[in-house]
Amino acid sequence: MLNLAQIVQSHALSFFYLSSPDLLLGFDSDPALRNLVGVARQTPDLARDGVALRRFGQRIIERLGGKRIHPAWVVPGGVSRPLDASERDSILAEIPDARERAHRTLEWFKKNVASWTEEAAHFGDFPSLYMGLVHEGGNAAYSDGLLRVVDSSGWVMADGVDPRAYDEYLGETVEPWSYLKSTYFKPLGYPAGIYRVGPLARLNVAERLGTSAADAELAEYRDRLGRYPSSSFHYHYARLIEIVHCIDVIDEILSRPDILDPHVRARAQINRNEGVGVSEAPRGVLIHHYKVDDDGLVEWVNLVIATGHNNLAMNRSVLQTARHYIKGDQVKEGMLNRVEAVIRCYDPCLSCSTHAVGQMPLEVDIRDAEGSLLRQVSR
Amino acid sequence: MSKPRLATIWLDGCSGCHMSLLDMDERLFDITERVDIVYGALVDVKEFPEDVDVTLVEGAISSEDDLRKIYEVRRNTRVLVSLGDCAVTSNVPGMRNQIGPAAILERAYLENVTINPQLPGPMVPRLLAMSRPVHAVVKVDVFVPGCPPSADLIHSVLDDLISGRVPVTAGVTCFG
Amino acid sequence: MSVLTLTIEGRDVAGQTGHTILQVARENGIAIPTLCHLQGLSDVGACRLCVVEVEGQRKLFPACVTTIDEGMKVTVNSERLAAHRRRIVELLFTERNHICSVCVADRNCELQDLAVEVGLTHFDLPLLSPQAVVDATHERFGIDHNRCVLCTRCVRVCDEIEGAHTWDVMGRGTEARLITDMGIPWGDSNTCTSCGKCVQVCPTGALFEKGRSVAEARRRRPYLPYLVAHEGRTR
Amino acid sequence: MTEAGTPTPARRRRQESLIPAGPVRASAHVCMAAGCLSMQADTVFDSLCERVTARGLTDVAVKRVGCLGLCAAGPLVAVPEMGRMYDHVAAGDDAALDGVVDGLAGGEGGRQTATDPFFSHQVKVVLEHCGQIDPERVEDYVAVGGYESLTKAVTTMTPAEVLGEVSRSGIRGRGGAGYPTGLKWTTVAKTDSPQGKYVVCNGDEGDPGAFMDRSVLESSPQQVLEGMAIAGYAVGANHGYVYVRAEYPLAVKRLTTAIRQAEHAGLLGPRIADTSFGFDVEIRIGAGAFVCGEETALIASIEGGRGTPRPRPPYPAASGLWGKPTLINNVETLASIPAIIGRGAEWYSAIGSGKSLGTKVFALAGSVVNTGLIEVPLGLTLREIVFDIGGGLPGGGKFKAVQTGGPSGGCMPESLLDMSVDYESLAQAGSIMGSGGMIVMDDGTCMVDVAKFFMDFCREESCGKCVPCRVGTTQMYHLLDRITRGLASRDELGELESLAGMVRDTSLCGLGQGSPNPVVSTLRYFRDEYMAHIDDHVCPAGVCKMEPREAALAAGEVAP
Amino acid sequence: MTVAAAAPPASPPRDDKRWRQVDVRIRRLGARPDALIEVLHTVQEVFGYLDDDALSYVSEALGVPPSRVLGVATFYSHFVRKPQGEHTCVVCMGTACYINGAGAILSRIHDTLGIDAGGTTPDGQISLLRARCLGACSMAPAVVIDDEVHGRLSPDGVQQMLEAL
Repeated sequence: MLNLAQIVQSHALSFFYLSSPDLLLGFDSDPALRNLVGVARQTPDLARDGVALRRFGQRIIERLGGKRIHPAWVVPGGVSRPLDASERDSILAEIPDARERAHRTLEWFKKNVASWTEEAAHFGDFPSLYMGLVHEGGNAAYSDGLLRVVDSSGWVMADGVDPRAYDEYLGETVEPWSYLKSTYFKPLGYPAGIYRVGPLARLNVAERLGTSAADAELAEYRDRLGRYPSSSFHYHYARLIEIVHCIDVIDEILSRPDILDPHVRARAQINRNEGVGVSEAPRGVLIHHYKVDDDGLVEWVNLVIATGHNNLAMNRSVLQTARHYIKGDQVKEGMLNRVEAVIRCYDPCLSCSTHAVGQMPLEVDIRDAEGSLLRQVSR
Repeated sequence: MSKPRLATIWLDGCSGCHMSLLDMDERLFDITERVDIVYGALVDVKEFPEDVDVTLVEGAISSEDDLRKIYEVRRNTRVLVSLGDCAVTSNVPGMRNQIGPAAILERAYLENVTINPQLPGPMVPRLLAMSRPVHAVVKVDVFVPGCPPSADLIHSVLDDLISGRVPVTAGVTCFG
Repeated sequence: MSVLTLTIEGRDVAGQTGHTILQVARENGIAIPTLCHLQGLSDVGACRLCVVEVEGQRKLFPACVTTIDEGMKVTVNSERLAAHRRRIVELLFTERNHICSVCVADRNCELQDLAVEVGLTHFDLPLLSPQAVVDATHERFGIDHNRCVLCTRCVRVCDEIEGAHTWDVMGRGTEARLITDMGIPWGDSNTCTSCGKCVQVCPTGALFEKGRSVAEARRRRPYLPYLVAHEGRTR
Repeated sequence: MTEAGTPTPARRRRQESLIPAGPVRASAHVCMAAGCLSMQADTVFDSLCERVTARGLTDVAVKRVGCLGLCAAGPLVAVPEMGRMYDHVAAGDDAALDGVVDGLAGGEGGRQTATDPFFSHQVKVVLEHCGQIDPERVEDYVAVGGYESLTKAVTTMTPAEVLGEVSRSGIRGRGGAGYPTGLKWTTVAKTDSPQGKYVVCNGDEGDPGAFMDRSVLESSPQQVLEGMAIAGYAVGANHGYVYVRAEYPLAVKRLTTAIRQAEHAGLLGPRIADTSFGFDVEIRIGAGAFVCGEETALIASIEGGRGTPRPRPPYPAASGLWGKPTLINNVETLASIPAIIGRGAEWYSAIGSGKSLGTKVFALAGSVVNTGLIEVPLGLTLREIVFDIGGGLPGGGKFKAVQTGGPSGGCMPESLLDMSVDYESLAQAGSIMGSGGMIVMDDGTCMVDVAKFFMDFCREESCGKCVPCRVGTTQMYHLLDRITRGLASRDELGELESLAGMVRDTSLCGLGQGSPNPVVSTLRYFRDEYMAHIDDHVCPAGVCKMEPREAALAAGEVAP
Repeated sequence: MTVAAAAPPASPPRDDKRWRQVDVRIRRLGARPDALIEVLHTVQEVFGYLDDDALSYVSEALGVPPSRVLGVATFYSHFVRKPQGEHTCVVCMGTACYINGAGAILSRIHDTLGIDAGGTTPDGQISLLRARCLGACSMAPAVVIDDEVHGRLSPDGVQQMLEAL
C-alpha cells in the first residue's frame, strides 16, 4: 500500500507539476510562464487536483511511516507496527475525493489528446522491448510478481523470470559522456537490446490491471492507441490510468478483514547471505541486490534503478525528436523545449539513478549533411 | 514594490528537500503568489539569473559542476539558504569522504559493468576529493537542517524571509 | 549529613554535603546538559558539557563531579557557557561520522537532542571523517564505532553493575576506541554475559540491538531500576 | 660508612673513581651525565686515569661525577680546587687530555669558572652537588653534607617545625604551576589517614626541550631521596614513589643504586638515623605519556592504569594514590628541600625576588651558544639568561623568540627580553614557568610552524578522555596546518582563536587547558606572521611550503 | 553465535625460559593488579615487544580484565606490540631538535629506509621510532641508534650511520 501511495504521489508530481505546463499551456508558450504557477493561474482546478492527488499519496506515507520523505516503517521482516483503525478510516475517507479528481483529470486528458498527435508521433515512437512485473494470471503487479519482457508486437521474450535471475537477462554498460549507466536486454545484446520500463511498459506487459474502472480505461486506451502503443508520449496517458488503478487497489487493501492484524513483523537471524528484491517503482522496475556476511553486515550491493533501464530509450527518443523538430539551422525555443519534453515523458529521476549530475545540461550541435558543425545551441 | 525573487537549486542531493518543499501542498500557491520563482526545478530557466533575493540550496558540493554553480549562486544571491542535511553537513554524499571518490567510481563503472567498463570521461564533471557542505565553500546566511526539513519548517523559513524577518532554526529543528 | 545552602541561577537552594551541583540543580528543576553522566554510574567528568561558573573562580567546574559548598554562587546559563556547550557538541559531531539521517538511533539519540538543546544548526569545523568499523559478530548486539562519542558509559556499566569489564578503551587521544577483551570481535568474547546493559545505556547509535531498526525505537534507561538503586556507587 | 676506593692501579672493577690514599691536592671531575657520556666521556675518564698514574701524580684524584652544566662544550672535565673547567676534552684528543693533566700537575689552561659568565651568574642550590660528587657513591654525597638535613629534621625538629621552615622559605612548585610547596605539604599533613600517606616524586618531565630532572637524577639522586624522606617526615608518610620516564634509563639505574646504597647505609628504610621514623622508596617507570606529568594522571599510572586525569577536587593532597593523602612534588622541588632545612628558610627566601623566591633550574637549548643546564635566582631577566649566561645565538644569528613552559607555555619576543623571569611575569606575558625548558629561536624559525608543532604534540599526547582536548587539539591542529599551507581564510583564524578559548576554559586537566597557550602567545606577539600566511600566502621565515592556489581553488579547498 | 572458543590455556606454552623472569617479577610485585605497568615493562625488556599471548598471560596472572590490559598496553607509547628490528633508530622530535632540523633527518631516514616512524624495514633489520624528547636537547638534533645517543647530526651523517648498520 505504501508503494501504491508512492506511485500516486509521484505520478501526480510528474503529470501536474512537471508536464502539465507543456500539455496545458502548449509546448511553444512563453517559457517564463510555462510552469506550475502558470497552470495554477490558467486552470486552478487542474492544479488543485494535482496538489490534492499528491497530498493523498503523501498523507498515506506520512501516517504509516511517520514522515512523508524517507519514512521509517518498513523493516527487514515486515513493518514496524500494525495499522490502526483510525488510520485506516481516515485514508478510506479521502479515497472518494481522490478517485473523483483522478477521473476528472483522465477525462480532461482524453478530451485533449487529439491536440498532441504530432508530438505523440515523434516523442520516442520506435519499436522496443518492454519489461514489467506481472502476476501469474497476467495482472499487473507492483510489489511482487515475476518479470515479463515483451517486444513491440507483443511477442513474449521472457516470462515468469525470478528476480534473482535478473543478471541473466540484463547487462550494464558505460558511456563516457554520462554517469548514468545503460542497461540492455542481454539476449539481444547491446545496443539492440533496448527496452523500456515504467507505466507505458507495464500496461503493455500486463494483460489487465485488475480493477474494474482502471481496466475499462485500459480498454479505451488500447482502442485509441493499439494493444502495444510504442510512443513514449503515452507514458502520460498510462500514468493517469495507473493513478486510478492504484487508488482502487488501496481501497481494496483497506477493506480486507485482516488489514489491522498485529502480526506484521517476522524476526529471523542471518540464514542467507544474498537476496534480491524487485518492485515496480513509479518510474519502472527497481532491483535491489544485497550480499551480507554471516554477521549481517552488507558487503556488496547492486541497485538497478528504473531510470537506468530507460537510458537507451531516452537517448533514442531525444535523437528522434531532435531530428523531427530541428530543420535547417533555425531553432525555435519551442523546438528545444520539445526535445526536453520527450525526456519528461519518462519522468526520470537523475538524482536517484546517478547521484552525481543534478541538472540536465542541454547542448544541441547542429551539423550539416557532411557532419560539419553549423551552430551550437545550449539551453 | 516588486515581489522578492526566489530561486531553488539542487546540487549533490536526492531531491528529498525539494519534495518536502512541495509537501506544503496548497500553501505553495500562497508562497508563489508572494514571490517570483526565477530559477529552479519547477521553472524552465537554464542560466542562474542575477540579483536573486533568496536561493534555497539543496545538496552537498561533490563535483566541479557543484562548485561552479555554488560560486555563481553566491555571486548573484542576497540570502543563501542551506536547505537540508546534505547542504548543511554533507550528510550521505559526505560518507564517501572516508574512502575517497576513486573507490566509488571504480566500484560503479569498472567492477559492476558487463561490457566496456570505463570511467565516465571528460564531458562529465569530475568528483572533488571531498564532498563538502555548502558553507565550507561559500558564506551561508540561513541553515535549515533536517533530512528532509519538514514542509512546515520550510514554509515558516520562506514566510520569514519574504516578510523580511531573519528565520531562527537554532533549537527548533535538528539533523536527521 | 549536614545541609548546605547555596544559590544556583540566583535561586536559593539547599543540598546535602557531598552532593554534586548537578544533583542539587536537578532536584530543584534546574536543567544542566550532560552526556557522559548517567545516574547510577560513577561520574568521570569527561564530556565537559555540564561545566558551570562559580562566583569568585576563574576556572569552570563540571557540575557532575563538583560537590557543593556553603554559600556557593553557581551560574548555569550564561552566554559563555552556551557557546562552550555548542562548541563541545560540534566537536563531537565532527570527530567521527554522525550521519543522523541514516543512523539506527535517528530521533532517539542524546547527541542529536543535545544539538537542538544547544542550538547547533551546522558545523563551522570540518568533518574529520575517520575510517571506523562496525562489529556485528555478537549474536544479538552490534557496535558501530562511527557513532561512538567515547563517553565510556558502557565501560562503567559493564564494570560497576554487570561486573564483567568486557569493555575498555584502547589507544590515546582521537585514536582511542572501545574494545572488547583483548581487542577481539565482540562475538568471541568470553567475558561478555550478553546482558545488554551497555546497549541500553549508550547515548547514541554506537551500541545497537541487531534486528531492531530505526523505526522500532529501543527502550531507554529509565526502565533499568537496578541502575537507579546503585546511585553513585563506585567500586 | 664504607672505606674510600682503594688507590691500587689495578684495573678497576667498574670504572670507580681513582682516589689516592693520601691527601688530595687536586681532582679531575669528569662529567658522566648522558650528554657527555654520549661523547664517550667514559673513554676520557680512562685516559685521564692512565695518564695521571703514568705521570705518578699520587696526590691527584680522577672522579666520575654528574652534570657540569655546559653540555654544549662537552666532554667536560672540572678541577674545582683550581676553579677551572676544561671543555671539548674529546676522547681521542691527546693534546686536550695532556692539557688537563698538565693543569693538574700545576700548569695553566681551561676556563676560569669564577669569571666565565656561564658559571659566574649562577647560584647553585639544586645543582650544588652536581658535578662535584660521584652519583653512584653515597659516600661522596655524605662527605659534602648529604643527609645531615634529614638527620637534623628527624632528630631535632618536629614535623610542624619542618613544615614551618619549608613554608617560610617561600619555595613554590618547580613542576610548572608554581603552587606554594609549604601549603601543599600542610594540606597533606593536616589530612589524617590511618592507612598511611604517600610522597611521590614527579620525574615524568614530559616537556620536550627540558632535561633538568634528568640531570639532577643522574648527578645527585641521593639529594632527591633525602628531600623525599624529609617531606615524608613532615607530612607523616612512610612510603614514597619516584616516577621516572622510561626515556631516562641512566637516571633509573643511578636512582636504583642510590636507593640500595641509602638503605644499606641506614639513611632510608625502617629506622632512619636510629629514630622511629621509617621511609622507603620504590621506583615506578613511566611508559611514555606526557599527560602523566599531571598529578592525577601520574597517580592513575602508578596504580597501573591508563594515565587519564581525574577531575579535581578531590585534590591528591586529600585523596590521591589508592585514595590516600598523597604529596606530589617535582624532582627539582624535592632536591631543594635539603638545602632549605640545612641552611634555613631565611637564607633561601633571600634569593629571588617578589613572590618568586629561591632559584630555578633552566635547560637552555635551541639556537644558543651555551646549550646546557643552569641554575639562577628567580628574577633574572631573559636577556641575562639568553645572552650573558647563554652566550647569545651561534654564528651571530638574530634572536626572534624564546619559548618557555613547553606545550603549555608561550613564546616571548625580543620586546620582552628585559622581563624578569618569575612566575607572575611569565603568566602575564602569556606563558608559564613550566618545568624550565627554555628554547631560543632565531629568525629562521616560523612561529606559526612552532605553534603547529606544539599543537601536534598536544594532539598526540592527549589522553583522549575529555572532549575539548581530544577533539579540540585535533581541530586546532588542522586549522594551523591549513594556515601553514596557505589555504586558511581569516574566518578560519577566528575559528582557531574561539576554539583556543573554549579548550582552555573547559578541558579537564592542564594538558588541555595549556594546549592553546603556544597558539595564543604566538598570535599575540607574531600576528603579522599569521597574516602573511593567510593574506599573502607567504611564510616570512621560509619554513612553510605554500600549496598552489589554483589547485586548491579547483578542489574547493579554498573560497575564491 | 559461534561455539564459545575454549578459554585460552591458564598459561600459554612456556617452554621459553624467559617467561621465568616474568614470573619472578610478578611474584616480587605480589601479583597485584596495580603492578600491571611494571610487569609489562619486564615483558617488553625480555621479549622485545608485547604480543597478545603475553598480554593474555599477564591478564590472567594479575587478575586484570583483558580489555584493561590492552587499554594500558596501547596507552603508553613506550610499549610496542610488533617485534622490533635488530637495530632501533629513535629520532628525537623534541622542540630543540625540531627547530634544529629533526624533521629533515626523519624524512632523510624515511627516504633511506623506506619506512615511516613506527615501522620496521622489510628485512627486519632496523626499526624507526619517534620520541617526544630524550632529554639530550643540548645536542639537538639527537638520534639514538641501539641505545647510543648521537648528537648534532646532519641528514647525511644519519644516512651514513644507518648504511653502516
